Amino acid sequence: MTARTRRVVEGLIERTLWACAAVSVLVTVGIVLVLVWEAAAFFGEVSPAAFLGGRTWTPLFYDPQFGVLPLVTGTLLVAVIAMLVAVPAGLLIAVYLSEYASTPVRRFGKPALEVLAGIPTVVYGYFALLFVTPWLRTVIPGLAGLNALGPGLVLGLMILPLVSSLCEDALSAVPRGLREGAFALGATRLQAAVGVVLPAAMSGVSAAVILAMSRAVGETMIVAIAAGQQPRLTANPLVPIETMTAFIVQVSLGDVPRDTTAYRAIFAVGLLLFTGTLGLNLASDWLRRRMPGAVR
Amino acid sequence: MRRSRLLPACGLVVVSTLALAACGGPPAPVRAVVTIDGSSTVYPLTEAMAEEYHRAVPDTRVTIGVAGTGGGFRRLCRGNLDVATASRPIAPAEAAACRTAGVAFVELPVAYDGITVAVHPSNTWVDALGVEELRRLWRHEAQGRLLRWSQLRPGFPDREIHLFGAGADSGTFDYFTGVITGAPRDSRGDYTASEDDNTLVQGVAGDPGALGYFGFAYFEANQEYLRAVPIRLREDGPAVLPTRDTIRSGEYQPLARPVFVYVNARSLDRPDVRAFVEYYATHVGDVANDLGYVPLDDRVHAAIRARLAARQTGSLYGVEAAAPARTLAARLGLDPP
Amino acid sequence: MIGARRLDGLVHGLGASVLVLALSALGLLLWDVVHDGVGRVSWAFLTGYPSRRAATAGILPALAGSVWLVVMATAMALPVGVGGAVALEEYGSRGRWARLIEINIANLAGVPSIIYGLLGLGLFVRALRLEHSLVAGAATLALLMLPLVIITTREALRSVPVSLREASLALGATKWQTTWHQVLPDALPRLLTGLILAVSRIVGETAPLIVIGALAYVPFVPDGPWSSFTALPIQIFAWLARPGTGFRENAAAGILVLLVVLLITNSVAIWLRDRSSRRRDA
Amino acid sequence: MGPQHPGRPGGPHAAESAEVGPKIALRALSVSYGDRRALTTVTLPMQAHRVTALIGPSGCGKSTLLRAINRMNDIIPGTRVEGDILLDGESIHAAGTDVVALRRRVGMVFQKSNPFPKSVFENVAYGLRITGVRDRRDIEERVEESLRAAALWEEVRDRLHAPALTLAGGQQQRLCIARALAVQPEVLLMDEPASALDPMATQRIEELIHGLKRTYTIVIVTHNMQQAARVSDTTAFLWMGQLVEYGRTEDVFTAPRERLTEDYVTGRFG
Repeated sequence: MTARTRRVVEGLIERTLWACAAVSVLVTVGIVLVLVWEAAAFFGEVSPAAFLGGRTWTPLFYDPQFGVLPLVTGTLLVAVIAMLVAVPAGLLIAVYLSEYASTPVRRFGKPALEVLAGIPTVVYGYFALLFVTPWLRTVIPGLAGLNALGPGLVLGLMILPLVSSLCEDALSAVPRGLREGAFALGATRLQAAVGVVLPAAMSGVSAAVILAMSRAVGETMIVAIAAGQQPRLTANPLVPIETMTAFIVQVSLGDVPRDTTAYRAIFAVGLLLFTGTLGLNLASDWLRRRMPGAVR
Repeated sequence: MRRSRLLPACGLVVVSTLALAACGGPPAPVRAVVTIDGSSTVYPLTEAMAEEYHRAVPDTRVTIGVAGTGGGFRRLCRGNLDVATASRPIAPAEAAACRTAGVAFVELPVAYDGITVAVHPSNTWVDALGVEELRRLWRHEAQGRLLRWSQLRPGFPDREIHLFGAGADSGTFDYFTGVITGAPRDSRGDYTASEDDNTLVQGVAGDPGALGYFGFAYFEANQEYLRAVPIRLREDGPAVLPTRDTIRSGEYQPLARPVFVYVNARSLDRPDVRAFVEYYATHVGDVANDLGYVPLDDRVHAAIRARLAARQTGSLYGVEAAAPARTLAARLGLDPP
Repeated sequence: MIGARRLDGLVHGLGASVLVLALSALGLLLWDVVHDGVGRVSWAFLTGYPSRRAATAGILPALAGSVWLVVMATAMALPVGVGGAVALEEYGSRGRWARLIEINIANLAGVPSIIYGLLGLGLFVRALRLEHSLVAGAATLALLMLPLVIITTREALRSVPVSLREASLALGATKWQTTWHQVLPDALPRLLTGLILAVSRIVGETAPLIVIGALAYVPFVPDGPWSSFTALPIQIFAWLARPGTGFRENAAAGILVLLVVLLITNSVAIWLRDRSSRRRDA
Repeated sequence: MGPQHPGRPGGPHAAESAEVGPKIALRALSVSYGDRRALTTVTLPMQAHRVTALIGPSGCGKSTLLRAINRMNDIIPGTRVEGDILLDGESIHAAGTDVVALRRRVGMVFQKSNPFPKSVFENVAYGLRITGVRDRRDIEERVEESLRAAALWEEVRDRLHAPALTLAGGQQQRLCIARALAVQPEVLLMDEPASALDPMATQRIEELIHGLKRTYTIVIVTHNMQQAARVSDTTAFLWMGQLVEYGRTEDVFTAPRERLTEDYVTGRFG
């Protein structure tokens, strides 16, 4: 092969590879285009103010209302319940694994936790609907069969390994010297962890929390199966609610004609969901870059 | 040594995806499939027929989707569906869309379906409900206002009423709201809505203050956990309990209706579609009973099979599609109007 | 000081109990599924077709559909993902474009899967009219998988020592020859591990498939990429939506099958990782 | 009077080239990594069929200089090069220069032996295969030839298909030399080739270098003063990115012109 053909071939290969990399940008562009295109048609019929500010979500009714707040509160309610489980538990586990646990415990505990992250969400939905909620109903009288609490708790269990492993990364990124400095001053491991390591790892921990929030907000199957499909502006975890994702599933499964406002609403809701999670992801990314010893 | 295997693969995928986009669609499947889509209410029936047929003729391929009655009609009238299932007759606008697209269909009522209004078995205070009472309970004006049993009828206990009903994107919702509140889709929104009748059954079965509506099939399958409420069509009329007999005879009004399959007339030229649909029309009575639908009576059944054999296209229902007043037999000309 | 020490012990104990609690919840979940479903798993269940009778319903079309989906999605996502990762990692300048693509990929990995469903619905199902075909489903899952493949491939490439690249380049190998003959083979075990984890993620994906329009009844094994399909998680979801305890058992049994599929793929991943680390030590 | 360089004149410490037409000529070469300057305006000729040793304390820019000759620095992001390097009188930075072809002419051996995780045979054959040699017999011949030239043939002839990583450290380094020789370069760059080896293996490498200079122009970076004295014909002393002194090895070691050089070679610092 002559040097010339070699250079041509190499150039061709390099361009192809970059084209492959650019596909990922196309995916993002595709997502934005599809969502914006369909949502634009939706906003031609429903004003953005009515969408974002309205308190009633009844897109399929006689007198349709497209106030997305009930879906947003439903989503946040479930996500907050999940965070109440996942953040303290995940942080405790992270502190325990990185500061206290013996090597065998760590070597067993970490992959065992990872298993939790690998279980498909439809399985968690099953667990929430047919195990957790029935059990909760024996404890909490008046708990509806479909509610925000059960799926919220299960969702918390699902994102727990994410929180714990990211927090642990953040903790172990703290230079050893800081810790040893604290020990040298006679601090206990807890004092070292709380007084020195945690503050130093704060940006990493916050990044983990925000990423977990993004995951919780975007989770679909658990809430579609076990949270009910009742858009409701409430902070009561005992009653059925509907999340943004569950609404999209509901419409996808149901009998909604395609060129109706109600159908286009799934793209408007999708756009809101995409924007929200994107904001959270970017925030998390930004914080992670501020971790001590962050690479790149 | 080979220069590269990764690269051609990479290029191939990109190129083939683009080529696909350029051609605008897939080639015909290797083996023909009878495609069915539509009502979730009719799904159990259609599934059963497909299953029995699959057992009899194993190499026929049938797929069933549950895009809903409207979704089924849309696909049918776009010409990319063989059979649409429906829990209501085709609407004039939908039929017009079919005509515009040049799609003719054969309309086949296949069974009756009743909507059951049910309460918790421990509910002792509801003897029967009138349509007017149901209207006051379910219309959108009741939202946030009619919240207690005592508000529905003086004398009912002063406790919260918890409502369960079909999801707003189901045929059952369309039908129930249409006949009860008077306008399709006119409904209050503060109730537990689900596409999944099982969810509703569970909800009502688990809540002594509950009232819900769903398909008779689901009620029948779970009747040990539920109590059906007799319905009074007129103030002075009799209260009718939903049973197979009352549904078939037309006594249980207005909450009983026929369900349909609509076959693309062009698809009937294909032997696999014709064989399946004929099997469906012939044997539907055998399984309808088991599934809690009410089978057509023999006269109607025979008339329907004759329609299929003759490939008679068009709908028995005109502009008054939603009005259930005329029985099937009357529409088919078997009874005087 | 005593107080602090006691508190220290408390946190130690608390951390350990929370870990145990989380793992017990995992155990409980598995026990629940096994308890509900193990009675239904049989050869007939694995090779059976869907049925309205819970006791005779089988999972074969869903199992086959999942296999088709995964193979097709991988075939689409793998070359593009690996190619993109190679571009970023081996050819990457620190230019603005590379930076943009990097941020983009990091964010794509965090996009909720249901959004990919909306993309697939708008792009494959509607614009390209692929309807309920395996191609539409697999393409949607491939897009979902792409950022995962890129990220894990980049990690695998990063684990390849620079000295290997230098050795090859110093001999007058081109960048691509170096990548193809030295870097990719060396990264292969880790790459496969990452790939299998990505695969096990999409095996369990339900929401995007529902959004692009899943069929409820598919009583046959797909015979080609244009065939209609159903998949394991969709079948499980469909069974969950049915009344009667029989179908719940089926759902549990379906979950067992799904978990076994995942267990197998993950075991392969672990085996590959161990094999590669042994080779590295040698 | 030699012709004036068109660019900046060499620093005061640059040695005048005694012969015309050096194999390699560095002209006011500066290299920076990002903000860090690693090499500052080095002008240095290297004669054909000679061994040139680069000495100096760690971080003085020896390796940077070496890697500049076959443009290996290109693969480090953020590297900036000013000045020029001529190979046989032609700039290696000229527009249209084929880096791949350059590296085939200028082979390199690294500080830490880095055989490919393949068999001994495939390690040596790799350079041939990527240049398009297909004929099996040709390849076998050249592999044997290269292994002989690297004084490794007798030790590995029976285990050609064993993994290269099972060889001893010194053998691995000689395999890397054989691998570099197989593509028949004109120049051989060696970056502390013996620093990780025991004295016996080091001695073998040094003997090898002696033999190789008949065929190749060799540039060697070394930490080891004795080694530089033993193997090289000319020596360049670098300090903090600058060329301090350059001349015949004997002169640099016995009669350095600069105080800094004297301090270094006598071990007063470094």
